[in-house]
Amino acid sequence: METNLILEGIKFMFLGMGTVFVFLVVMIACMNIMSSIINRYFPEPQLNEDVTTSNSQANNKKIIAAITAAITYHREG
Amino acid sequence: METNLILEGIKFMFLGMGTVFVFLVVMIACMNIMSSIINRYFPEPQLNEDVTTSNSQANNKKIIAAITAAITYHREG
Amino acid sequence: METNLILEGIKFMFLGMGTVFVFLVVMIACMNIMSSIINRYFPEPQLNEDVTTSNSQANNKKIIAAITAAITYHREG
Amino acid sequence: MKNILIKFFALMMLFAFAFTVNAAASEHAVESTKASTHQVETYKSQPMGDMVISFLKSTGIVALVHPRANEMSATGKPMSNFSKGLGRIIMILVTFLLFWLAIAKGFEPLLLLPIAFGGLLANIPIAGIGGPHGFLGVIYQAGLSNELFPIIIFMGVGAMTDFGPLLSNPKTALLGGAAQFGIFGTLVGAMVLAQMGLVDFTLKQASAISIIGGADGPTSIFIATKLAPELLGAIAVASYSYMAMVPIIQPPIMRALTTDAERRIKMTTLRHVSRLEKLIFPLLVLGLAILVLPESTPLIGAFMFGNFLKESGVVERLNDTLQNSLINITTIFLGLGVGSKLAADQFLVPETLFIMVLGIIAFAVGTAAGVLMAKLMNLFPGHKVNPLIGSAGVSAVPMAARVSNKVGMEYDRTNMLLMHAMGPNVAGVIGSAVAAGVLISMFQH
Amino acid sequence: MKNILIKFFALMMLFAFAFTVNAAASEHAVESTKASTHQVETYKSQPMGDMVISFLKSTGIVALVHPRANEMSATGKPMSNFSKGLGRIIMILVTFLLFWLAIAKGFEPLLLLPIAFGGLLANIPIAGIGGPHGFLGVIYQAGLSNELFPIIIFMGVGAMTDFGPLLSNPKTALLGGAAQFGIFGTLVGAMVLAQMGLVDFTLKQASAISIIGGADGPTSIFIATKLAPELLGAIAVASYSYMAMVPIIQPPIMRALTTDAERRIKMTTLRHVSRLEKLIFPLLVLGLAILVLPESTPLIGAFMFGNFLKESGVVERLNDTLQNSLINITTIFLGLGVGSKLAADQFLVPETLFIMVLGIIAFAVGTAAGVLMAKLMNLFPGHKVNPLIGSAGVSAVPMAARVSNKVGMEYDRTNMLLMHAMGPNVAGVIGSAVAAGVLISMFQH
Amino acid sequence: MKNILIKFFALMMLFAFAFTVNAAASEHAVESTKASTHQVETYKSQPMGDMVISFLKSTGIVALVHPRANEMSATGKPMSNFSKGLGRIIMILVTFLLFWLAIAKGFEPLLLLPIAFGGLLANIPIAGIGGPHGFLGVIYQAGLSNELFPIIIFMGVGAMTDFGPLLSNPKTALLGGAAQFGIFGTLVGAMVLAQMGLVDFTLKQASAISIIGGADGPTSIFIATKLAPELLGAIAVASYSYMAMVPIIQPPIMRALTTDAERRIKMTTLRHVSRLEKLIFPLLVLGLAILVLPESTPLIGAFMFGNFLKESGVVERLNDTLQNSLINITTIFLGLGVGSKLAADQFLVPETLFIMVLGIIAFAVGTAAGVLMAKLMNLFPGHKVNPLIGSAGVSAVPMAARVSNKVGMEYDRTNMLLMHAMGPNVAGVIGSAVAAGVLISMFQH
Ligand code: NA
Ligand code: NA
Ligand code: NA
Repeated sequence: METNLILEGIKFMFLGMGTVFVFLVVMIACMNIMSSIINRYFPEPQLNEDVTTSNSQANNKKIIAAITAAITYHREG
Repeated sequence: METNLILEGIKFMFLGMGTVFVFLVVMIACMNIMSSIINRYFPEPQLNEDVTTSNSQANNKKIIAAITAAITYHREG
Repeated sequence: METNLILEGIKFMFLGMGTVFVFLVVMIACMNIMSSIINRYFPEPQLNEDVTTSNSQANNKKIIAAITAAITYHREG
Repeated sequence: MKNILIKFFALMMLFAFAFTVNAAASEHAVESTKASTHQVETYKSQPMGDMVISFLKSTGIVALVHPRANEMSATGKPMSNFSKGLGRIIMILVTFLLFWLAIAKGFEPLLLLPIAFGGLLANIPIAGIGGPHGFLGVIYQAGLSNELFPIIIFMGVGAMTDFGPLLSNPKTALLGGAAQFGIFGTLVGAMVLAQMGLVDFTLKQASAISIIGGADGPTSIFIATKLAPELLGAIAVASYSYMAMVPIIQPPIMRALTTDAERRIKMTTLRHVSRLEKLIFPLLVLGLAILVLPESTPLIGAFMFGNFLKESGVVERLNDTLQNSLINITTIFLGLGVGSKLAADQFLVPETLFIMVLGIIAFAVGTAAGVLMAKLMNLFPGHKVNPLIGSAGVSAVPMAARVSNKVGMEYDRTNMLLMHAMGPNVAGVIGSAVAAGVLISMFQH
Repeated sequence: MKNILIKFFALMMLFAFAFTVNAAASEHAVESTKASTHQVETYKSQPMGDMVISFLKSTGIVALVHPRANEMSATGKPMSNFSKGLGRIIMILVTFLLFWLAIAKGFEPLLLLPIAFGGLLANIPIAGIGGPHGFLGVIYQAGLSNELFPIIIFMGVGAMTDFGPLLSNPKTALLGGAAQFGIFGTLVGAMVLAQMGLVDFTLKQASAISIIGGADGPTSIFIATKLAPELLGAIAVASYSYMAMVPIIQPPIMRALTTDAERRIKMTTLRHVSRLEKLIFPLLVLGLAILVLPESTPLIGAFMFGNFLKESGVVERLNDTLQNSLINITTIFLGLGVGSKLAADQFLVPETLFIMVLGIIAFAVGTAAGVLMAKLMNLFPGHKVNPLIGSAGVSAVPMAARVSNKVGMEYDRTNMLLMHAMGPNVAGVIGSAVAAGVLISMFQH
Repeated sequence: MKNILIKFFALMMLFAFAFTVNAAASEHAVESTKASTHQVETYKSQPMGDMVISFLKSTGIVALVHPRANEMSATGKPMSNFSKGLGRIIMILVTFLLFWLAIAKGFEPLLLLPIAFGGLLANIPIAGIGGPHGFLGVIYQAGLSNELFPIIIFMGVGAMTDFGPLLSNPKTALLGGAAQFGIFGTLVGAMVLAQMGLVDFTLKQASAISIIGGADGPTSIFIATKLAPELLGAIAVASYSYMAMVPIIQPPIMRALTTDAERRIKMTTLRHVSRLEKLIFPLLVLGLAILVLPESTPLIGAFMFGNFLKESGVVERLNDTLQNSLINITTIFLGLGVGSKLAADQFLVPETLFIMVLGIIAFAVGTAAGVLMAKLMNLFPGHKVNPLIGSAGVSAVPMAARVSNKVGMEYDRTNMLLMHAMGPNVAGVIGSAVAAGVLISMFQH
């Protein structure tokens, strides 16, 4: 237990912050490479993202359909 | 370990396929018996299966109620 | 094993029912005290409990909005 | 499609490559690869005829008619031939009866169905599904032997409970106390039977049985697991069956003990209860339980945890999970695990019959005590209590409260007792948990 | 905001008060407080240079290139350098391939994705995620080593299954029986390979592999865990991959074995099946399994439990939980746990290649046997069966039934075979469970 | 109703029949039936007076005022009288304070409420709810001692995370790196305190405390369980409390370290990120973690597993389960299990005060480091970064990003920083997991 704890803490700090930054810098580099490869060779088709099957949308459609029907009926009535 | 493995495999096959078919044949017989008993003695009443408590139906009812109310109000307004 | 089991049972009964009633009587007393303190010093503001974020309400609002829009459109149409 | 086939061959070639490399590499490490395959083989070759005969001997029909001498019970003890053969057939018929009660009669199907199916599986010969290596045994070990599942159910029930009616009329809690006489009266009754030599219950077992009178499933299962796990199956089945039969058991008792005038008593409207009162109440009850009876706090703590999460209003997603997926998942496993105790060797013992009888007595006594307590309270000045809500003190939430309401409306169609009966109803849950704590504390020193 | 700050200081002061009191009190009990902090320290100080070097040695790159001599496999055995280095890289590429198959090709992603991710994690050096203290190892121990997870999945699948089409045309169950020839034919094939000395499978391992021909994931995992856990990874991957490839594997076989006229056979409309028939059917099958083959009842029991809960109609919340949150949660953990068996030292062995080959043979043989059985049935009097629905007998529910329908419509656009194919499809599940029971029972005595 | 009564008697008669048969059969097997009832009785008879007295002695009031000499802590060690009496009362008051913070002030109620309730239950005398046989102890053993629960939470959080903003502006990841200085700066600070003799932390304990600066609950709990389980309660409470207090802690530091001009910097619009980038990103990060720091892969692997399932788009039901029922169930149990470490004997030690102090220092240092890093980055050419988003690098997702946005809008109402701040925010999660991996790897050799 005669280790200088402060010194150990500082060693941990250098090693830890160093690793974190090395990791993130490499990660940033890889992200940039990945993005450029993907955007060049596998560009995303401009698909219509509205075709999600969300409930709220289905709901809305039902509501609109119901209203349209009701109003049509009303107009004719 | 001097068992003839191929022979063992063939024995398994006969026993296995035999069991499977015995099981299924008995099952088919029982199903036929069950169905004839049920259809003779416990025939299903022709109940209206629309009375399910599904959310979508409840929703639809709310929508229709709301529309009816709105249109009634509009007609009078 | 020569204990008189009936006697033990009766002892349990007195102890048990006694504890249950002591507990509940103290609980009732505390509830009354709590309620009077809360109602005197922390009266509930008469807040509008309609502002819950329940789905059905959100739904209703959508429905009403849709109907209003539809009817407005219809009126003008 | 061709495309996929090409990819499939690519996959195969990748594997082939992997093995080529592996082969080259594994010259250095032959032993590790081989170690996995040259395992000891437990299979012994037999001629086809012997094989068929030994296979036929392993069918269920043979196992039921000529039970195997060396078959052990789920707890590893030897069993009588009756428990291995006819007993199992009887138990399977009993589980069919429970299916019928649950499905056709609506008897607490949420728990009776899984319990009965577990019982059906536990009585299958040879398979050992209820044993230490079967999945029912694994489920029992994982959540029942440590009493975790009833605790989780109690959390969910707590999240489903509204203490508003009780807070609005606190004194009705006494009705929930009186109904606990069903527990302790039955305990005395069981001891009388034991003293008469009719039955051989220990005090622990009698206590576990009496808790049926509390009319709370999780509490019964918790106590039975703690004090007399060998009776768990019968106690759980009795508890849930009688809770389901409350609409049959209670009304005659309620009518016999009340006058027509009493049944028509109208109670004053319940006052509005503020959110703060509801929020503090679970902590208040738990605090009292800590001060008075710490042994009751696992049950009361779990119950109030669920209720407190709900009333806090800030953890809606946890509240929703407690009331839905968590309680449902636990219910399935609790039911199956309890069902594993319906094995013939544990259930078809004379004790079961006495448990069924004592259980219904406990329900009846509790009902009567609740009604009589209400009549006693009416002797004192203050707002009168309709004695019909006394029966709701046994818990069996919310069935007993509905029964109070229904019987009340038979005599006065305008007399809505439901919310008034919810007070003693939820107080009965607290009362039973306190009674459970007393019983536990008796066997701790 | 100021308000909160004030409360925060109140909190701090409460702590300060607590410690003052504590200090006063702890003079009598110094040892207990101190005991917790003077723990043995496992850390050893090093100069910064050594520290960086030892840190660099603990990076994954170094561990893959220069494997550590003392690194053990997840099962605690020594590993070859190949299994620690290149093998892991190959396995990670294999998991990427599985990702691609699951995502881009839609190959059973619900299970292949978690399995492949588990495999990726299990092949990380040093971290030991698949080992006894890693979370994959914990998951494996909690639910795979005791076979609980496949049983729960089977409950959920049972709740999702509709036996109506089978009840409507019971004889199609025979097609689901014939397809089990995929299992037992493959078993013979594996034994031929073993006898030829090409591979060193024991009979137990060969049985575990053959069950791939049952085309039921949970059954395969259940049997593999029971009979040959060291092959679980390869068997599960083969099973789910080939189930996903049913639309590629089956049609050529179906076309090769049928005439044009046979493919155009129109089947009679299915009769309406009453609710009571559907309710009794799971009990009927389970009852038969009890009488004929108790060893199959864990699987059939779990499957019929789920189905019975659904058909009972009185426990809708449990049914919903079985079909959703419970099966989803279990699928995630089952996949990860199975994935832990994709560690290089267990997967990159020659056996895996044979498993992949035998697996596809099993699928093909099962398909052919189903189709041929339908042709055999057509030799007898009665309503004719379109042989294209025979292939659905392998299970792979509902994919194989959809394939039957699709191939049928290629020849006659008005010939809807889907519901007719669902009968053999679900019968195939029962058939495979029976076959599994036979295999288990062979190794019990 | 009569009908049901008849069936009930049928049930009773079936039982009676069963017992008649049983009686006949059991002549051959008397011992097995009897074995279950003649169990050893642990109860000892006492006179009523003694019974009441011993009962009163088992009340909570007495246990708190005159603690029992032989009561052990949850870990089986002897406790001081303070920890058994006044300490518990103080801790119960502390849990009430946490309730108030969670409910009235909205401090991370999803975790603080279960933790505080667990703490309340763990401080009940006699009941032993946090001990090895209590349900909190069972929960702790089942999922915290093996670090499974924080891993599952991380899966759910991963499924909830959108890496789009980070992918759109990768360099902001550096801000999430700088903020980890909160961890390592605090570690040095703790060591200074230890060297000064003010406190007796080991290096392991100091590391576990410093991770509070990572501002990630699951990471903190994971590391605390691994390195210093005796400090888990204080670390978890500090971590979640300070995460909730981010809107109070951060703004003054952000304002102090930035000029008015810097706070008004407008950042360029984020580019659209394709689905494929989002799909590959989790594998990319996990791959780097494998190569650089395998010890971080349990955390990063679990996080990226959840994210990958979501981004795959083909397993919507698993994604939904991860984000809802699974994470909710685990949150409830994680909270209760962590709460079991709030027992007075573990929490009311001087270390707790230092943990609270070091924790807030860690948050402040991390915030400052993030802001200063942004200023440093602005010294280099390229698009300018608003330093207010630097503070979001501490994680505390998404609270810290919202704080960045809010402070930014105070100076320019049109300056929406939210999405820009989400980049460093999620990078902070990765950074903390890497830091955690470094700490773990330090104590492995
Ligand atoms: Na009760
Ligand atoms: Na099959
Ligand atoms: Na962080």
